[in-house]
Amino acid sequence: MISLTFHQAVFYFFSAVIVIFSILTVTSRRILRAATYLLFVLLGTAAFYFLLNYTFMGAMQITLYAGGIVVLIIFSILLTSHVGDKFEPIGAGKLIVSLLISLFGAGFTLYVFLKTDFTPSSVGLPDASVRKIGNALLSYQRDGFVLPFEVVSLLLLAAIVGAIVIARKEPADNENLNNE
Amino acid sequence: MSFLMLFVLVPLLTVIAILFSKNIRQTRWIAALGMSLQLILSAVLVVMYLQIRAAGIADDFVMVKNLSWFPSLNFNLTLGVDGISVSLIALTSIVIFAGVFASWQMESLHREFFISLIVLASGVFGFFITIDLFAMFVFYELAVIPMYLLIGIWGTGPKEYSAMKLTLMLMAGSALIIVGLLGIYFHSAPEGGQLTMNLLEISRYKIPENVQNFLFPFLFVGFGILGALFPLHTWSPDGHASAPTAVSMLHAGVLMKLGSYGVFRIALFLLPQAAHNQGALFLILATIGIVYGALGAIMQKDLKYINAYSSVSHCALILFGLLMFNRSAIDGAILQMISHGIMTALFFALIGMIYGRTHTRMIHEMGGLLKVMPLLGAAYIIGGLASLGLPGFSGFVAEMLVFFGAFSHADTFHRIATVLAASSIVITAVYILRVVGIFLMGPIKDEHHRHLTDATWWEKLSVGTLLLFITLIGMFPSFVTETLIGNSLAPALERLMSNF
Amino acid sequence: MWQDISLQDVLIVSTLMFFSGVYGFLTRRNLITMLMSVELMLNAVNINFVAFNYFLHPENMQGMFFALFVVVIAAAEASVAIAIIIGIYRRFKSINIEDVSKMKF
Amino acid sequence: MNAFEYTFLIPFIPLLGFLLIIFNFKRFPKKLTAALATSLIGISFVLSVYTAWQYFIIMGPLHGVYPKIIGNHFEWLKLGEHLSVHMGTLIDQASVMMLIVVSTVSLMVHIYSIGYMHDDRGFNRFFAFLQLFSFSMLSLVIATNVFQIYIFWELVGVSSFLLIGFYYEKPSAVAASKKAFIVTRFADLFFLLGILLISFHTDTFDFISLTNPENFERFNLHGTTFLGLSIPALALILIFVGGAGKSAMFPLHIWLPDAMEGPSPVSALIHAATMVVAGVYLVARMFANYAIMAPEALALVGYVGAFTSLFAAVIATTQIDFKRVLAFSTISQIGYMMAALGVSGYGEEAGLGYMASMFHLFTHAMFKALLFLGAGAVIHAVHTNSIREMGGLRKYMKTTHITFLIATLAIAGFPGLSGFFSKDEIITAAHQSYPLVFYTLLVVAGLTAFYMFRLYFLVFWNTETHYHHKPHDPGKAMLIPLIILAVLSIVSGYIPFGEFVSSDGKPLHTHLHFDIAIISTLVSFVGIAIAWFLYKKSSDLTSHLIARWGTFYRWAYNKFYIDEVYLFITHNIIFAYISRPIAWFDRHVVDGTMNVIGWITVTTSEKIKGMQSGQLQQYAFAFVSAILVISAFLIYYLINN
Repeated sequence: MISLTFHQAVFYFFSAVIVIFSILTVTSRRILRAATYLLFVLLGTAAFYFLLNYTFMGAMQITLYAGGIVVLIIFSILLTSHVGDKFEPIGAGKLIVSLLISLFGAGFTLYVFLKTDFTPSSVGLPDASVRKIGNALLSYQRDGFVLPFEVVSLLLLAAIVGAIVIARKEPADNENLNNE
Repeated sequence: MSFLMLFVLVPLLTVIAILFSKNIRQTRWIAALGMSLQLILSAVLVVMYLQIRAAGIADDFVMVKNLSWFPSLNFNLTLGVDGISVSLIALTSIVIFAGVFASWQMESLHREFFISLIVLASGVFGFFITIDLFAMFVFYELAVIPMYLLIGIWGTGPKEYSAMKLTLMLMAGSALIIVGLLGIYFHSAPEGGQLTMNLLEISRYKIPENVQNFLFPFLFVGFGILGALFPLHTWSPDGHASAPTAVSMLHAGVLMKLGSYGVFRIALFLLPQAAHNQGALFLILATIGIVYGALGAIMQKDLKYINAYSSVSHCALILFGLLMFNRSAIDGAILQMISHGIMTALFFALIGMIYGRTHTRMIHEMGGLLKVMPLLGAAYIIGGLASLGLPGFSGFVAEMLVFFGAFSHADTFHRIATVLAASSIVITAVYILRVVGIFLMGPIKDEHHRHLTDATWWEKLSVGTLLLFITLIGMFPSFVTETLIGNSLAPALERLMSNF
Repeated sequence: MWQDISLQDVLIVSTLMFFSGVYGFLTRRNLITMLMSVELMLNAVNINFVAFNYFLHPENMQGMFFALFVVVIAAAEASVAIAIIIGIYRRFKSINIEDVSKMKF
Repeated sequence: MNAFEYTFLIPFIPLLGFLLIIFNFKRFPKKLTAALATSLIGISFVLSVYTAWQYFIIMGPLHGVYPKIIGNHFEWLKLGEHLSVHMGTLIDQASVMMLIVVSTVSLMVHIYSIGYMHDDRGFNRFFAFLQLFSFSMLSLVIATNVFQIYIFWELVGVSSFLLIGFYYEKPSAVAASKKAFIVTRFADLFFLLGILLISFHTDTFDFISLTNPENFERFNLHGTTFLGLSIPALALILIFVGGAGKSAMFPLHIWLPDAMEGPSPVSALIHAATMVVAGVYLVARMFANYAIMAPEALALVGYVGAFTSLFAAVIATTQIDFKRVLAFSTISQIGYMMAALGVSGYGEEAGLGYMASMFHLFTHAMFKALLFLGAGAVIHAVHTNSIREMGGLRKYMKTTHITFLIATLAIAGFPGLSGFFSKDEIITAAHQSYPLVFYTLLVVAGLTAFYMFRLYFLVFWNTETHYHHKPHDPGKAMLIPLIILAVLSIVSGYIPFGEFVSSDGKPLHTHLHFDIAIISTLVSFVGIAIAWFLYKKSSDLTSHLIARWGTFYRWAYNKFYIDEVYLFITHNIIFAYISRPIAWFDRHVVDGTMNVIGWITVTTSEKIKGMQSGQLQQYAFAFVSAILVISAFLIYYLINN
């Protein structure tokens, strides 16, 4: 009888959630459902982070991913598709090849992971308090991340501008080009 | 600053001046001015050259000047001329001069047209004034590339196809040439000295015979493609047929000579032993080319195709003469370069002018044009007669020199080759007279042609210049064969003969 | 707590997640689902980062920070991607990837 | 140094005329052109006569031998170590004689043309070409070396081409000019090869050293050639082929009848009197070489000449085109001259044939030019070439009739006229050594008399046809040359020719050979009598005869189908089976190969381009597979090491 600690139980539950909904996400033929499944996967991931005590990370995962990106995706789905639309079934050849590639890749990666002898650290649990993270993000000392932080903020700005530029309504005189 | 640099600088300045021209009038006058200046410069160069020789300077090359270019590789822009390059420079300036006037009415994109044309010419000039192999190659490429634009943009018929074909085949030739040149470069200093691309310095040493044998085909075929070596001549009919008038003139008149000049200056001069070893093979190709080109011309229907095949035949005669390895044949071959250069330029100019009036080049759609445009017609007939080797015109002298040189080889192989090559004079007569008979003589076929006009002043100038030189050379050949070229053949002959 | 769950367990989950993302990217023809597949892959990678950080090098936090930045960048990427998708939709009236093959030669 | 330096002027004066006229041919009025051209050729004529007078009379033979004098010369082109081409004037017996012939006939033709071409649009062009021709021909005859001859040989060919094609809007004239040029050019190829060969072995072009028998020892003539011929024989045969082309020897005669498309004065000048005898002149020039170095080549010359003579005479009896009859007559007479050269030996009495040949060349030039000019006058008057549409013209064109009769009698060998003397010498020469040639020439003499009188009777007697305009004698410009030439045709026979022209330079004393003369005169009379009988009045006897000899007549009438053979060879074999396939081969095989190379490149690149499909998922496939494969390898490698 395998004894299951609470932690393990929770972990396996979320693992199952993640794996099942991952597969559902990529196999579902209704796009809105796929988005919903993705949301579950992301939430499962957040749960992982909580399990590992990375609470800030988990929070970010929920707000940015589950809250931000998925909503964005759903908006765009609503903008571009009809809710009832179903995808056409995938061609057998493509399906088989993709499946083979994915399974081979997964098998290969797992083989490597399981073969490798990871030596867990004995230092103890990491300190992932918000205070420490905040200090580290704005620190320019060793283990400080102020440079990537700034870079990322610039990147975000660029992304915002880029997104606006790309998505803005095009001038009318380009209409005829669109139909070529 | 060397006087020779002017030959590249004047065209470049002309190009810059054309950039600022406002309309076609200005463009063509600037071009005409620049090229007239170039013509005068080459006359000055001829005089200067003769004076230098008269002063008793017997160097292989005169007016030598070394300008550093890539010091790390010892690639230099070494200027220097001998009688052969001087006469070819003169040829180039004559042809480009006539070419500018022949394209007087180039309306579309005139600025770009004249710029490309003159850039091309400056490449040719550059090729002839340098004696550094690398610089020669660079100028060679400079001459080949504008050709693509000139044919592709201003051509007629399947111009993209022709331009592509021409450029690709010539580029293939360049690829072979650069291999050969690098091969020579890396064997230019057998005793471990500084590697060099300088023709004079390379010629001091003997490149090992096995290396020569390896490199010779690269250089001969590479330059041979441009010199219309059978069976790599096929770019020529299509290319010439599609190219605009001035380009055909310049290309057949001068660029094809770059090939034979390269064969002489580089392949034969630097690799004499290999030339002896492999000469027979290429001699066969050249002989085939002579007869084949001439026979191919008989059945053509398009004026430009006829002339293109005729060029194949005549250019093969150049290679034929060069491969005879003796004075009179090589002398004749070089005279043939000049003679054919002017002659074929004349033909292409006339064909362009006739085409501009009749809008067809198909000989069977024309007839009796001599009555309508006596000057152009007569010029065509004179050109034709010159082309078939009539005494009094340059072609005759060149052919005779080549045949005499060739005949001094007493073995059966050379004799048969000579007889075959000589038979081309009959075949040439057949196709020339056939064409003249069909489209110039006889009754007028197309009533629309009855009201066509004869030559305009610029056409007269263009055609007249070319005719003048054909006749002058034909009447006084010794000036070219002896005074200009004569002394300059010695170094190459010495190297070629020393193997016997 | 870490004695309960082994690193390998987490890695198995993330690997399966990653390759379902790959599978989705290869098979789905809808641009948005492809984007979602990409998000799946990113997530799997994030989990790996965090897991490695947690199990192997708890003394410093690079893994977590990396994952953090990935999340941020993923957000940026998603917003741009969706902008592009909407642009494509406007132009082609479709977000089927096979209709959007202008970007060739 | 010598008294003949001015001789270069003789050809150069017409050249000047050519240049003047051709550069002003739109500006000059007809009168100016005519006056200019005629007076210039007149000066040349005077100079030629002066040269002859100075050479033959004032100077005379030196130690019993006429010297060969270089008037002036300069090096034109260096061909090799030892060889160079000179341009200059060589004054010796043959060249002075030819100067007289060419300048006389040329002057006559110039004067005649003023009348004949009077209404033609191309008047100036015509005179320019005449001047060009005179220049080339005069330069040819006084050439110092064989290469100079070749150069002007080509130039006379071109002048002939231009003049035959003078009416360039007439397709037949264009075709004829083309044919003439190409056939002679073909022969010139052999001439050139002969020159190459002989100069290679003798290291000289110069006639003086080349033909001097004392030099023959020094020439390096050893070596093998094909067919077992000796080198000089081969070279001289090749040169003879060149001469045969110009002189219309069988089988290269086909161009001459067609050349009659040119204006009549041209036919008289070029295709009767001067250019066509250039071949004879060439062989005569190198006669010492033929006679001493390669007698077999000379024999060939003789047989070809005799055969051509007979062959052309037979054809001439059947032709109905006025000028074509004369053309075949010309071929036949040139054959005579060639045969005379062929039967001759070198020096002294043996050289009778040579002298006879030159003599006949001289007299023939006069009467044949007269015949053609007369023909021109007739054609001018009746506007047709067909002798069937003529007849009874003696009443309308009295002067023409009489001069034509004189010429006809001269060519037929009527005693007392020039042709009689020269022909007699030829037949005598043949009689001495070559019986076959002798009998042939005798038969030809009879045939000549027959066909010439057939022509004469058909044109001037016979039934009178109905003429639209009443024919009349031409104007003075045309009549005067006729009369002068008629006088020359009579008197030139009385020149003691052997005194002036002989094979080795020593004067040759000749006399009439009565036995031979009687035979040949009888033969001629037979010919004349038959012609009289058949053609003086129209009779149906001729058609009976034609019917009897049907096949043969048809063959002869069609010139034995030689033209058709050539046409077949050129068009059906060379054009169709060589040239066209080559054009095809070039387009499809040689060029095709290039295109296939291009096609392979393009196709390959198309395939590669196909991978770049724009299909994102294909890229992803490639990407993922590649990543997997690469990492698999990497891992495998890491594990194994």
